[in-house]
Amino acid sequence: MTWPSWWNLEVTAPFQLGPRELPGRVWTASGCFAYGLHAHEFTAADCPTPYAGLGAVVTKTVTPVSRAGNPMPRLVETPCGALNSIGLENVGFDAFLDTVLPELEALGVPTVVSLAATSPEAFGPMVRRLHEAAKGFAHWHGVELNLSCPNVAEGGHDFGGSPATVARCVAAARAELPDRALLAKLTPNVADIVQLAVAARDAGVDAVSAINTVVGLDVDLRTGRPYLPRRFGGYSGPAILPIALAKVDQIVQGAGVPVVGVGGIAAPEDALKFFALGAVAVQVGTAQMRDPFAAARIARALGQCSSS
Amino acid sequence: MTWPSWWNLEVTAPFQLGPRELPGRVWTASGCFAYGLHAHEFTAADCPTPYAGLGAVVTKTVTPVSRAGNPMPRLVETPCGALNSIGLENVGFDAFLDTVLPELEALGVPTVVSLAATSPEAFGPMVRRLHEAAKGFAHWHGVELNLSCPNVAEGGHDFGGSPATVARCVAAARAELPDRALLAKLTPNVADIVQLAVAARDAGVDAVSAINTVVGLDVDLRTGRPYLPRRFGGYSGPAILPIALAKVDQIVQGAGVPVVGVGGIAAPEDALKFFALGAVAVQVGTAQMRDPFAAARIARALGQCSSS
Amino acid sequence: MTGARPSACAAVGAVRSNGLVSSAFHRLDVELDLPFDFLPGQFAMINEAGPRAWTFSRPFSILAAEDGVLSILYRVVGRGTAALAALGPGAALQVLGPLGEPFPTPQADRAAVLLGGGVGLPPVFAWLQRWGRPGDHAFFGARDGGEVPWDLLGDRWRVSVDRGEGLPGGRTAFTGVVTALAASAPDLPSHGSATVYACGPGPLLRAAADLARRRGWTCWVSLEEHMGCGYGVCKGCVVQVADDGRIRNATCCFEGPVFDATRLPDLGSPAPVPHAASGDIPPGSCGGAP
Amino acid sequence: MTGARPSACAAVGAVRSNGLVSSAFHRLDVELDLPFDFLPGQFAMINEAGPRAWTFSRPFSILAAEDGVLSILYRVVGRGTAALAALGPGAALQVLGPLGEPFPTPQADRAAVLLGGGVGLPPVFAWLQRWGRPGDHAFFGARDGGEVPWDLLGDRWRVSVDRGEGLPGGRTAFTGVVTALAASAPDLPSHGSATVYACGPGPLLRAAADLARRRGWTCWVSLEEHMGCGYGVCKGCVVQVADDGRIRNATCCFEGPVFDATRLPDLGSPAPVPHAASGDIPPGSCGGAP
Ligand SMILES: Cc1cc2nc3c(=O)[nH]c(=O)nc-3n(C[C@H](O)[C@H](O)[C@H](O)COP(=O)(O)OP(=O)(O)OC[C@H]3O[C@@H](n4cnc5c(N)ncnc54)[C@H](O)[C@@H]3O)c2cc1C
Ligand SMILES: Cc1cc2nc3c(=O)[nH]c(=O)nc-3n(C[C@H](O)[C@H](O)[C@H](O)COP(=O)(O)OP(=O)(O)OC[C@H]3O[C@@H](n4cnc5c(N)ncnc54)[C@H](O)[C@@H]3O)c2cc1C
Ligand SMILES: Cc1cc2nc3c(=O)[nH]c(=O)nc-3n(C[C@H](O)[C@H](O)[C@H](O)COP(=O)(O)O)c2cc1C
Ligand SMILES: Cc1cc2nc3c(=O)[nH]c(=O)nc-3n(C[C@H](O)[C@H](O)[C@H](O)COP(=O)(O)O)c2cc1C
Ligand code: FES
Ligand code: FES
Repeated sequence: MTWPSWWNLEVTAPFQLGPRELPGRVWTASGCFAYGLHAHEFTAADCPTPYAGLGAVVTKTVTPVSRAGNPMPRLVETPCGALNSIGLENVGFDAFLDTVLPELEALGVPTVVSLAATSPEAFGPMVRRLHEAAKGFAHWHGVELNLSCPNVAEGGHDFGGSPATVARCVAAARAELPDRALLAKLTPNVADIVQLAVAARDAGVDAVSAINTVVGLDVDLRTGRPYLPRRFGGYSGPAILPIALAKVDQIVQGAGVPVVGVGGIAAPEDALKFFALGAVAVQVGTAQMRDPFAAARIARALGQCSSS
Repeated sequence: MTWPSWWNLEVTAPFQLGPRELPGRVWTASGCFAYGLHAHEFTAADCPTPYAGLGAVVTKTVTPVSRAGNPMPRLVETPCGALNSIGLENVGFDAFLDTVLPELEALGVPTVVSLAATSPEAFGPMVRRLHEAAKGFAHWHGVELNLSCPNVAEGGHDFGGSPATVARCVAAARAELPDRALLAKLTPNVADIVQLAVAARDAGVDAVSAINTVVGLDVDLRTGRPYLPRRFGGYSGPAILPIALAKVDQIVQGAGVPVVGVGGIAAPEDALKFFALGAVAVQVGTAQMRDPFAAARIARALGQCSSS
Repeated sequence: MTGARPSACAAVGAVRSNGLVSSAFHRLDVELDLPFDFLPGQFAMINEAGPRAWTFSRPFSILAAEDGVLSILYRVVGRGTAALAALGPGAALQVLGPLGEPFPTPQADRAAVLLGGGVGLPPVFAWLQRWGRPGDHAFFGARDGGEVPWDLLGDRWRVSVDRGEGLPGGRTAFTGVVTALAASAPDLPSHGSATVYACGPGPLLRAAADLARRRGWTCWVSLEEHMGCGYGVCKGCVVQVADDGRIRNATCCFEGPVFDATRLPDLGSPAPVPHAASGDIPPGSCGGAP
Repeated sequence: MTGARPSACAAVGAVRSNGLVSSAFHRLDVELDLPFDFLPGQFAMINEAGPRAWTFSRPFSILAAEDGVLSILYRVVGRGTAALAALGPGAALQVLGPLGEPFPTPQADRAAVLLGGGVGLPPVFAWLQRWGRPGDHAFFGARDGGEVPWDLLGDRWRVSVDRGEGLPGGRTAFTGVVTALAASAPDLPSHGSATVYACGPGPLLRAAADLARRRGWTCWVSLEEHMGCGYGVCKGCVVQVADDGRIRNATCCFEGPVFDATRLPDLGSPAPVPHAASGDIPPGSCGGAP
C-alpha cells in the first residue's frame, strides 16, 4: 500500500501512557487472543513471531472466580463480522495470577491485564493482588477494566452504562495502581459515550479503550429463532469499524482523554483511520482469530512506512 | 432458495395495521426511493414494476420548509454498507402536498408519508393539513414520524432520544390521524430502545419502525480527516442487519407493540429474519438504491413461497 | 432538454468481453437480458450480481449499445473498477440504465465541437456515432500516446496528449491540452456558430466552457459526481446549478449529468449567490442522514 | 496424548488443483510458502486470502501434506465451502496449521480399527497412510456408491453405503452403516485387543463408542464443532468432557479435536454431572461476549 503524506507516527516505538512506557501502539484486543500463550511457537514467512512489534497483548478478561461461559453455539459469522456469546469463560483470577502471568513475563510478552468484577469496589483488591503477584515484572504494563459486565451488586445493569459507576470502578483501581497504565474499556451501547469517557478521565484513567462489541442478533432460518442460545451476541469485525471510528472521534473531540481504538481493524488502513482521528494506540480483535499474526503484520506494515 | 418450514406469512396479502388495511408487508424505506416517482417506468425481466407486491412506499422525509441538505460528498461506501449525510434535502411540505402526493395517488402507489418537524407539537398541524389535502385518497395509508432530527425548540437534541418527547410527537400526530396508520421511526443510537417503543405505544402509535441509521464515521486516508464534511454519517446496509434484528427483538419482547423492521435488508432471507422475530412488515432502504426492484423482488420471492 | 428519454431497465448482464483497449482504458461488453436503447450522454449503473455486489453500483457513460450488448470504456481508479477489471467472460453483472439527461441532438445551423478527455470519451464518441455530420469536429485528449484507443477512434478524431510518449508509429498527436488543440484548429467554426459537447476532468470542462464563452458558442458538459443510486432517489450526487440567478442543488444523475455550462458556477459561469432556503431545521444530525 | 505436536504455521497458499473426486467430495491441493508437517488427526484452518476472506477460517482435517502441498477432502455444505469449491488453480489461500491434538500412534499389542464416515475420512485415512500395519482394519461409509472416492481408497478400505446406488462396476459395498459393517467383519480383533479411531457424523461416533465399549476396545474420536479461531484463543468451540467425574468445557480445536470417547458424555459415556463452577458473575450480557 502507499502511505498517506500526513502519516508519521512510529507505531513500533515506545510511548508513554500515564505512568508507564509501552513498547508500541498496536495491541491485540481482549478475548480474541486468549492469554497470549497459544501462538508463541507459530511461524510465518513474513513475521518472526505473532508478538513482533506488538505494544501489548490485552489478555482475556478474568473474573474473581473462573467461569464456564455460555452454551454452544457461541459464534455466528455474518457477512462482514461476527456475533459472539462466549460468556466470559475464563480460568479465574487465581489461576491467572499463579500460572498465566508468570508465563507471559517469562516469554517477555508485553501485557495489559483485562479484569471484570462483580462490583465497582471489587476492582481495588483485585488490582492490589495483581500488583503484589507481579511485583518486579518488566512486561506487565497495565490494566484494562472491562466495564461491560452486569453489575450484580446494583441490580444486574451493565457497569459500563452509567458514568457514576464507571467513575467508581476507575477510582477503585487507580488507588491501587500508581505505576502501571490504567485503561477503562467502554461499551458502545449507550446514547452518549463521551459522558462515560469524561467520568473515566475525571476518576483518573490513563486512557479509555473504545469500543467493546455492539449488541446484535442473528436468526437461524432453519428454526426461525435467534441463532445464539442467549439470543443476543456481541457484534465485532469490519462491520463495526465505522461505529468504532465515530465513538473514538466523539471521545477525542469531547472528552480530552487518550483513546485506544478498537473495533473492526483487519488491515493497516483500518488502524490508520483510528490514528488519524487521534487514537494513541489500537487493538486488533476478531481479525486476530483468523490470523494469529494479524496485529503483528499491521504493526510491521505501519512501522515500515513510518521509518521509511 | 429453499424456504424454512416455519414460514407461512402472506407478505403480499393485505393486513391490518391500526385503523388501516395495508396491501402488503414489504415496503421501501424513507430516503432511499425518494418520493417513489423516479422508477415507475423502469422495466425488469422478472418483475412488472418496482411497485409490484409492495405494501407501501415510505416517502422521503419532508419538513415544514424545503431543505437544501448538506454539502457534498454525502455518501461513503464501506465494505458492507454505507454512510450517508444527505441532511434531509427535500422539497418541503407544501410542494409535497401540492404535487407529489396527488401523483402517487394517481399512480396508485401505496404510500406512507414520512414527516419531520421542529417541535413535537408541530406534527399535529402537519398531519391535519396532510389529512385535508389527501381527503378521499385511496392509496395514502399512513404517516411515519421520523424522530431522529434535532429538536430545535428543546435545545437541538434529537427528538428520538427521549421517551417523553417521543410520546408528545406521537400524541400530537395521533390526535389528527384517526383513520390512517401511525408509525414512529425510532433511532438505534440510544441505550434502551424499548423505552422509546413503550412511550410510542402508550401515546397511541400503531407500530414502530426500527431502525433508522446508526451513527458512523469514515476517514479519508488521503487527508487523514473524516470523509464527510459533517464528520458523522448514518450507517446503513447489510452491516447493520444484526443491530437492527437485536433492536427489533428487544422491542417485540419488551414493548408489545407491532414493529416494522428496517435495516440491512438486501435479500429475501434478511427480510425473513425480521418476520421470524415477529415484525409485522419490513422496509428496504439502501438495497433499493442499487436496485429499484429490490423490495419488489423480495416481496415476490417471499410471496411465491408462502403461496406454494 | 431533448424530450423523451428511453425508459430505464434493471437488466441482468453477462460479460461478453472485458479487456484493455489501450494502456489505461478497459472496454467492457455486456450481454443483457432486456432490449437496451440509449441516447448519447446517458450512463448506466453497473455492479456485480449476487453476494459480491458493492453497496453502490458505479456509473459509466454508455459507449454503445447494439443488439443487446452494452459497451463501456473505463479506467481503474479504485476498488469497484479494479473488481470490474478482474471479471472474465460469463461473469454476471447487474445493469441499470440508460439513465440521466443525454446530450442535446444537433442543430442544423451549428457545427458540433466534441471534446473528450480520458474516459470522458464515451458520451462524445457515442454522440458522433449517432448524430455526427461531416462538418462536426472531434477532439480527444489523453495523458500520453499509449493511453489513446487508436483503433476505436479511427481517423475522425484529432488527438492531443499531455506527454508525447507511447505514440504508435504512423500516428500523430498534438502535445498539450485538448481544448488548446481545439482552439488552434484551423477549420474551427466561427463565432456563435457551434455547440460544444464536452466530457472529461474538471479542468477540461472549465477550459471548454471558457472557450465556448469566448467564441459565443453553446456549451454542454457532462459532469461526474459521486453517485449512490444513479436514478434520482438518494440525493447523494448533487451539483450546484444556477436557476433564475439563484443557486440550488440539482441531482447530477437525474437532472444531469449533462448540463448547460452557463448554469454551472463551478465552471466559472454566473457569479455564485447564496443557497436557496435550507428550511427551518438546522443542519446537523438528521434522520437517517446525520 | 501423543507428545510433541508439530508447531503451526500461518502460511500463504496457492491452489494447485481443486475438484470433485466423487459425486460429493472435493479434493483441494494447496502449495504452501512454508514447510508443513502434521500428525494424522490434525486439521488446518483455511480461508481465502485478501479482501474476500470470511470473518472466520474453516477447519478441515488434513488428508496429506507432502513436498509443501497440503491436501484436504471436503463437502460443500454452506457458503464457505461453496466459495472454496469455486476457486481455480492459482487462487490465494491463507492456511493455519497443523492444529489440534492428533490421533494417538499405534500400540504394538493392539490392532487399529479405522472408521471414517463421509468427509470424516481424512484423519483416519492419514492415520492408515502414516501408521498402518498389515493387521489394521479400515472401514469407510458413505451415503451411496457415487460418493465414495474409490481411487483414493484403493483396496485396503472396506466400504459401506446407505443406499446401493451409484456403485461403479467391479466395486462392492456393504449396505448399512459403517459400524455395522465393522461389527460384522469376520476378521475383527478380539475383545480388548483393538483401538478404534473414528471420524464422521455424530451417530457414527456414538455407534463407534458403543461398539468399543461392548468389545472392551479403546476408542478415539475426532469431533467437529463450530470454530472461530481454531487455535484455542476464542473459546468458541467448546465441548463437554468429563474429568475426574466432573464435566467441564474443553476447546475442540486445542484440547481436541481427538478425544478419548469415554471422556465424552455426548457419546453416551459417563453420566453427565453438573457443570464446574461458573464464577460469581451471572450469565448474560457480558463484556464483549453478551
Ligand atoms: C455520469 C458518470 C459517468 C461516468 N462515466 C465513466 C466512464 O465512462 N468511464 C470511467 O472510467 N469512469 C466513468 N465515471 C467515473 C466512474 O464512475 C468512477 O471512476 C467509478 O465510480 C470509480 O469507482 P471505484 O470503486 O473504482 O473507485 P472508488 O474507490 O469509489 O474511488 C476512487 C477515486 O475515484 C473518485 N470517484 C469515485 N467515484 C467517482 C465519480 N462518480 N466521479 C468522480 N470521481 C469519483 C473517488 O473520489 C476516488 O478518488 C463516470 C462517472 C459518472 C458520474
Ligand atoms: C476439526 C474439524 C475438521 C473438519 N474436517 C473436515 C473435512 O476434512 N472435510 C469437510 O468437508 N469438512 C470438515 N469439517 C467441517 C467443515 O469445517 C465445515 O463443513 C465447514 O466449516 C462449513 O463451512 P461452510 O461455510 O460451508 O458452512 P456454514 O455456512 O458455516 O454452515 C453450513 C452448515 O454446516 C454446519 N457447520 C458449520 N461449521 C461446522 C463445523 N465446524 N462442524 C460441524 N458443522 C458445521 C452449520 O451448522 C450449518 O449447518 C471439519 C470440522 C472440524 C471442526
Ligand atoms: C470471541 C470474542 C471474545 C471477546 N471477549 C472479550 C473479553 O473477554 N473482554 C473484553 O473486554 N472484550 C472482549 N471482546 C471484545 C473485543 O476485545 C473487541 O472489543 C471487539 O471484538 C471489537 O473489536 P474487533 O472488531 O477488532 O473484534 C471479545 C470479542 C470477541 C470476538
Ligand atoms: C441515503 C439515505 C437517506 C435516508 N433518508 C432518510 C429519511 O429521509 N428519513 C428517514 O426516516 N430515514 C432515512 N434513511 C434511513 C433509512 O430509511 C433506513 O432506516 C436505514 O437506511 C436503514 O435501512 P437500510 O439498511 O435498509 O438502508 C435514509 C437512508 C439512506 C441510506
Ligand atoms: S445518485 Fe442518487 S440521487 Fe443521484
Ligand atoms: S475455535 Fe477458538 S478456541 Fe477453538
